[in-house]
Amino acid sequence: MSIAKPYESASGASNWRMRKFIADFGVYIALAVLLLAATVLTPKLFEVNTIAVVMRQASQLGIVAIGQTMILLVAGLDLSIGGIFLMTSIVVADVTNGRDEMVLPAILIALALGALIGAGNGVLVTKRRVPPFVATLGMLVLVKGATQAYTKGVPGGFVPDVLGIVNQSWFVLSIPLLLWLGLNAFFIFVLRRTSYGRKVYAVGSNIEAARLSGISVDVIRISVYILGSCLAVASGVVLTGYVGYVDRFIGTGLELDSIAAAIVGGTAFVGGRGGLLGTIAGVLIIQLLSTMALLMGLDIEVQFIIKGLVILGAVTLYSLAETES
Amino acid sequence: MSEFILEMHNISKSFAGVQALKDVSIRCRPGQVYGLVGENGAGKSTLMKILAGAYKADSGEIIYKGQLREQATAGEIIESGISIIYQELALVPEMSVAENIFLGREPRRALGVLNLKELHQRAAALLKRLGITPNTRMPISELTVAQRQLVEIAKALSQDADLIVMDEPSAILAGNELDQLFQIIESLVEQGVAIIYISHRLEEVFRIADEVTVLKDGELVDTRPIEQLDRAMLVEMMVGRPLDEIFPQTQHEQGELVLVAEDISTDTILTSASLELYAGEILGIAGMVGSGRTELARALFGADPLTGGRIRLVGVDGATWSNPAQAIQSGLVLVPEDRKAHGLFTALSVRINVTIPILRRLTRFGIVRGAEEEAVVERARERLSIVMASADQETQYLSGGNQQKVVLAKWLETDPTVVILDEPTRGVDVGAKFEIYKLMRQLNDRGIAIVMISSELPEVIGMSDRILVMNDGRIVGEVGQDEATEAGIIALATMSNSEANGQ
Amino acid sequence: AQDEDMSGFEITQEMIDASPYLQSVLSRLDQVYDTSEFAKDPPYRIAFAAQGTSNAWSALMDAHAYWYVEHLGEDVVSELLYGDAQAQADIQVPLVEDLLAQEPDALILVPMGAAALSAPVERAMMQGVPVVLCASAVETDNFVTEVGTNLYSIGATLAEWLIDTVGADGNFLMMTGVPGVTTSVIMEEGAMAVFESQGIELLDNQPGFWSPAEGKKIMETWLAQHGDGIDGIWTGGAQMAQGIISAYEDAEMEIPPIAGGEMQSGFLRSAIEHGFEFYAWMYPNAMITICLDAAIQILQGEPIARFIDFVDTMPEARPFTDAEAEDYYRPRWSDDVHGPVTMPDEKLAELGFLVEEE
Amino acid sequence: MNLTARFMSGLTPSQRLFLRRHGPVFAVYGFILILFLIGATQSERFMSVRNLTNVARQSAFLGIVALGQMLVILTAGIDLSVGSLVKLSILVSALAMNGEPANLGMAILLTLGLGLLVGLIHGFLVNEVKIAPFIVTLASLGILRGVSLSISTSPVGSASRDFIMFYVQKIGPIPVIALMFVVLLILTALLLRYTAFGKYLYAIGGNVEVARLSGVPVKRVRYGVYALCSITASITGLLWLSRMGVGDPAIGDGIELQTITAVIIGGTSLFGGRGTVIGTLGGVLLLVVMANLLVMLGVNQFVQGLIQGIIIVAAVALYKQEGD
Ligand SMILES: Nc1ncnc2c1ncn2[C@@H]1O[C@H](COP(=O)(O)OP(=O)(O)OP(=O)(O)O)[C@@H](O)[C@H]1O
Ligand SMILES: Nc1ncnc2c1ncn2[C@@H]1O[C@H](COP(=O)(O)OP(=O)(O)OP(=O)(O)O)[C@@H](O)[C@H]1O
Ligand SMILES: [Mg+2]
Ligand SMILES: [Mg+2]
Repeated sequence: MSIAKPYESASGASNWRMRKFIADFGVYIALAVLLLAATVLTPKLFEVNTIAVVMRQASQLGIVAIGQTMILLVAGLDLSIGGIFLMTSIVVADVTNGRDEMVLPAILIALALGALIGAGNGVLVTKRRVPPFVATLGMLVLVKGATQAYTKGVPGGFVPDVLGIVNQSWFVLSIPLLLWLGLNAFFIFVLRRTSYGRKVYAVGSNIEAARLSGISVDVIRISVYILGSCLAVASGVVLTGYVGYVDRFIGTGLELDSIAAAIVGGTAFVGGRGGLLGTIAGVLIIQLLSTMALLMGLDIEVQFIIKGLVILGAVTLYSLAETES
Repeated sequence: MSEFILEMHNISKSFAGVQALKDVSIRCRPGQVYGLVGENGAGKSTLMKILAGAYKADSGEIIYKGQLREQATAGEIIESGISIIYQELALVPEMSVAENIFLGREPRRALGVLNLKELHQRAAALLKRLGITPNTRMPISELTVAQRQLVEIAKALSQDADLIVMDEPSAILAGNELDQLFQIIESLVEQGVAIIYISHRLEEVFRIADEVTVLKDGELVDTRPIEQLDRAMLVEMMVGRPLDEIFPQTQHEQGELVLVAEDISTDTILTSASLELYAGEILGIAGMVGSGRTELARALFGADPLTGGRIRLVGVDGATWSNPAQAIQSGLVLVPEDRKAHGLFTALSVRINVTIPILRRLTRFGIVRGAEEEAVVERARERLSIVMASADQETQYLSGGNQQKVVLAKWLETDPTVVILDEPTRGVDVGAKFEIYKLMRQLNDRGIAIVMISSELPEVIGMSDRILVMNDGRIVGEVGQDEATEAGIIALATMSNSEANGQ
Repeated sequence: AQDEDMSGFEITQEMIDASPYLQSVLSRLDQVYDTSEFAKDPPYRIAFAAQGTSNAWSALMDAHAYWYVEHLGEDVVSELLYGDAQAQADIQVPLVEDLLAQEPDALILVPMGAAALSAPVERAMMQGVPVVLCASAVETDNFVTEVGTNLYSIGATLAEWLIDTVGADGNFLMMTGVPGVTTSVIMEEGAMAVFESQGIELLDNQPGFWSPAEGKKIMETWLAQHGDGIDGIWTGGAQMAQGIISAYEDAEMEIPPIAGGEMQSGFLRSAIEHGFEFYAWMYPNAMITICLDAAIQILQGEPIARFIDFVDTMPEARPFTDAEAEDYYRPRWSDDVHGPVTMPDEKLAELGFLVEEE
Repeated sequence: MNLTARFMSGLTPSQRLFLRRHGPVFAVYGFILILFLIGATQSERFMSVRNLTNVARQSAFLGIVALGQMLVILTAGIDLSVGSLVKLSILVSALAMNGEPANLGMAILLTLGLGLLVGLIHGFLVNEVKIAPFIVTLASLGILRGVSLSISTSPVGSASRDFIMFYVQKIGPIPVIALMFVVLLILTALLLRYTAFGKYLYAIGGNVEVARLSGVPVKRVRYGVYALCSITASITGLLWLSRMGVGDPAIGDGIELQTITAVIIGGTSLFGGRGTVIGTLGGVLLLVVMANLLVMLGVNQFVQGLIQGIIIVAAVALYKQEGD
């Protein structure tokens, strides 16, 4: 059996190593470049207060992005996140009505509903083979419609004070940041070292082979959608505490931002490739961009343009690194 | 102009740090058939893809019809008279037969409007030449693999090429279709077309080639006229050492009954198939392409839901199953025929591929135990002599034979009682083939029962203890090892339906 | 009308020249529309193209509309054809077409885009359906009347108050609504005219999308950047003010004067709690009742003024400051109720806008 | 289930194939028929000529972009930027026209040129820089929005008088805009059926590598298809200008999701290679008629969203896409 000796051709090999290096570390390099630029453009960024703010805000996106990354790993996509945020904040306000002691039951109910939405996404995608893009988009319309029908347009209740804890920082540490880091550590471990994680990659990489290898592919996919929705609920709770009110537009745009963060972080759109470390960097890049834009007082229109260009730039790195087709 | 239609000089090519070709040169005259052989991963397909413009060589030059050829697009190369039948079928599943045949070169009227009538007429004419008359409007996705292969050949014919490359066209053809193919090759050669023919079936090479080129590890071993070669020499050139081409046999009694299938049918053509399987034996399944052998394998494995009948494992309290996961749990595994689509996670490492089915064993509380995993991968590598750069290498960068071994390794780790092998040696080089045969016998010695589906009759006859013959979704006969002959099996496999049912 | 108690703010000719909005509003103040062509007998079928399901402000407006129609009785308004724009111009344009296809007697429109809705309004008029604009304007002049207030003047007044309170040498921040949405853009125009006329350079100006979350995000960054160097904040709505207050709460810093509160319970509750200076204006969703009255007046063929400032009919809807916060605060209203409310309390309770008394 | 099985077994293989592939599209038209029946019996004015012309015109607004979107999706691509491009086209055409009839031709050319340019840039990024279409157009969604807003955050420019009238013009009872949609519909169907370009879309969507190796000019086709899609967005921008009279940047957000939904409901596979014009028309009609009917019936606004959600989910769940 003959695989030719690796790394033999000097030119080919160095070229390839270069590309591999870009693919593996491109996003961190991009992050470093951004930070370097910040030392000149927005030195304020490096003050403790600013870092605390950036980290708290990044956590909101970051927690969703964990779920989104895992869903992307099984070649899926979740656009229903906005609906889950809204549902979460309505449930929290409605169930607690401002009472601190009801927070836990409220969160549990929100998680249960979130799991239901995730299961709905999963079932549409697996049993009915609806493309994830449309399945979760339809689910978004459905969930928003359901919250509308439930609240008759007017979400009642109050957000309990205890959730305000998400707004506190000790130096740069805060509950959302710890939650984000903790969830990342946990899910990185799950993806790398557990059989569940292996199966997630296997399903994303070749679903038919996974099925024939005895993996219950539908169970894995549905469970990933459920996880994604539950993580969105977690982020929704943080956001609800952050806002302190039921906001109809809560977390608008986080679904696309979370996809962008994962992709910028090197997770492949087609599944089976990528991971959470890259996503962390992707989240930081997106958050830094908007904070830096604000610190520089850039107009919103310029912010839209810059964000678009940076996403393109980062992804170009990966396409450069692709081996020839 | 020189006597050669094609000269490829000193071609080198490396991928992702792997040197796939090194200073390889070949030349072709019009009206001749060139055999191109070598082990898996020797670089045959890569050389042809460079010729087709799909890859760009790192160095070397191509002289075609007397002119140095610059980098060109696939379209320009087809235009220049080179057509290629790829190893991985190159058809668009959603499009019709006719559209596929003329993809990129559709007959047109003025203003770029297609001439659909001509499209279908010409497609039908081409297919007739190949002896088949399928509906040219049928989407490719509805065709069997063999039919697709014929469409692929029709596509090459339609290009009126001066040079045709066939990369393992026979891997999924058998009997009639193969004869048809050889007739076509003969008539093409008479018209002055040059043909490069890649195959792992050396008898085919001896049957049609005028000259044979051998590659090994990306390097040219030699090019010789066929008259100067015999099979043993050729094998030695390929493998680098002499190889005894004798089907390994071991002495064993028929063991206990392990598996019984009664009257099983699925949504496919499979109808009322019954079989019994005994420990330590190899049960061969023969039949023409499309006779439903793969469907039988999938049914046994629980990959397609049964619409009738039942299957049980005798030893394990009559265990039954309705999906692959349960089948694997019960000790039954399937090595599928389409490796890339059904067997491998090409973007994932060898490590993950090998350990996927046994994660339960390798984990505690769902957490993978690193040391045990390492041991499993190491054992697999040794047992099957898998050639890989490291356990973390992505399997897409392994050669075909090594990929097949990874799939085998994955299943052997589950400690199965029944192994179903669907075309285990398809696309596998001669050296690796015999390693697989040996491995099958080792499994037999451990009491494992094997079902082997194969389109290569010598292999079926050589390896099987008993042979079931399939025809049109049914099992039409059983032949013992001693009484098995190629002619007998083909007769059974090609009987008309009524005869078969009358049996 | 509402700027009578304001010190010194006056619309200059320059401002009028620069703002088509002001030109239109001011010219219509004295115009009267002859509605005899629309006269018909009751009951009327009135189409209401609302902002729709988007926030509590519009929910309460819809509630007022339904309540008022019921209150008027079936022999006055037999049917209220409702259209939910979900606060989007894209949705509202075809929606107005759908409503007009039902051949209503009059159309009340809360426009989601000044230009986007211009041609639909003209087509309605061409079709003989009189149009009452409610809460916001469109670009065309071809409608019967508009119920609202001078948004330019509101924006300017808020800015003026800020300068009067802090001094012209203060450092100001500005948080507008949604870029491109008329209400937001006009208020911003008015404010900018004042800031510019005083030669004031703003620290920054960002859109807060009328969202507490967005407002808070921006304020957090501003706080990190400018710290206690912020002397006053202009904002285009109470929801964003809530976000701003929340960011100050978290940072445990003193809240500077805020121009741009509203009579909204959530805002007033925290304003009273934190005791900062503010200037609030009102944009009552109850103005829909005035719009309905206007529509009926038109259908009865009575001449009607082309611009109806709600403050003239609803005197309680005038701006106020922190000095009067307690007078306007309604502890029983849930956080998102915008006042003033004209329907009875039972109705509010039915809709879930009243908090249970403990 | 059993019933369908028995029904299917009574058919020839090609009939079965046809049903399997196109059955859901029939179901979509069935849905539409049901909506019409409800409308005809439950609403006095739903079936009025006035409302039907209204529905026809509204279908054009969603449908023309949906056609472009479908072409892109056939190649296994996607275009998320169409909404932002509609917005930008409205502004550009309004500014260029500026109320002057003399500027009409120039404004139309400029706007279509803008679409062409944007489409070619998309094509470049997909072809040459090899970025996934989802990402390219996601970035473009933000960038074009930013560009629009930096042109103006408030309404600008205006249409000329006769261009505004274009919106209400009819030939017989049929609005010109609806006719335009029908013509584009037929042209697209012809393009897909009778031209090599059309076949290549399916080939690229079916298997891009195979297409390339068969000599299909993959890059050129991709440039073409992204350009066509962007041009349909520009055309829609022009139609919006005619609808509004003034260039309003408030329009355009969310059109991309509506078009994608319509295309998928119409049976086009997001994985590429499968889809028909007649299906896309069905998807467009379903969405437009549903929204119209909800208003005509005066359905409580709080449950409208829920009903829409249920119908959309049900419609997409019809397709059990073959997943290879
Ligand atoms: N796209 C690719 N990227 C990386 N490595 C590749 C690629 N294609 C081929 N290779 C490597 O190049 C070598 C030659 O492969 P090639 O497919 O030409 O072998 P082959 O002679 O056709 O073998 P087989 O008989 O199994 O088809 C192998 O080591 C293979 O792993
Ligand atoms: N579940 C499936 N989904 C899609 N295609 C399938 C499935 N099962 C089988 N096929 C296809 O059906 C065709 C018919 O089966 P097949 O004729 O392979 O039987 P066979 O006797 O095993 O022949 P051979 O293995 O030589 O192709 C195969 O080409 C295979 O590609
Ligand atoms: Mg090969
Ligand atoms: Mg087979």
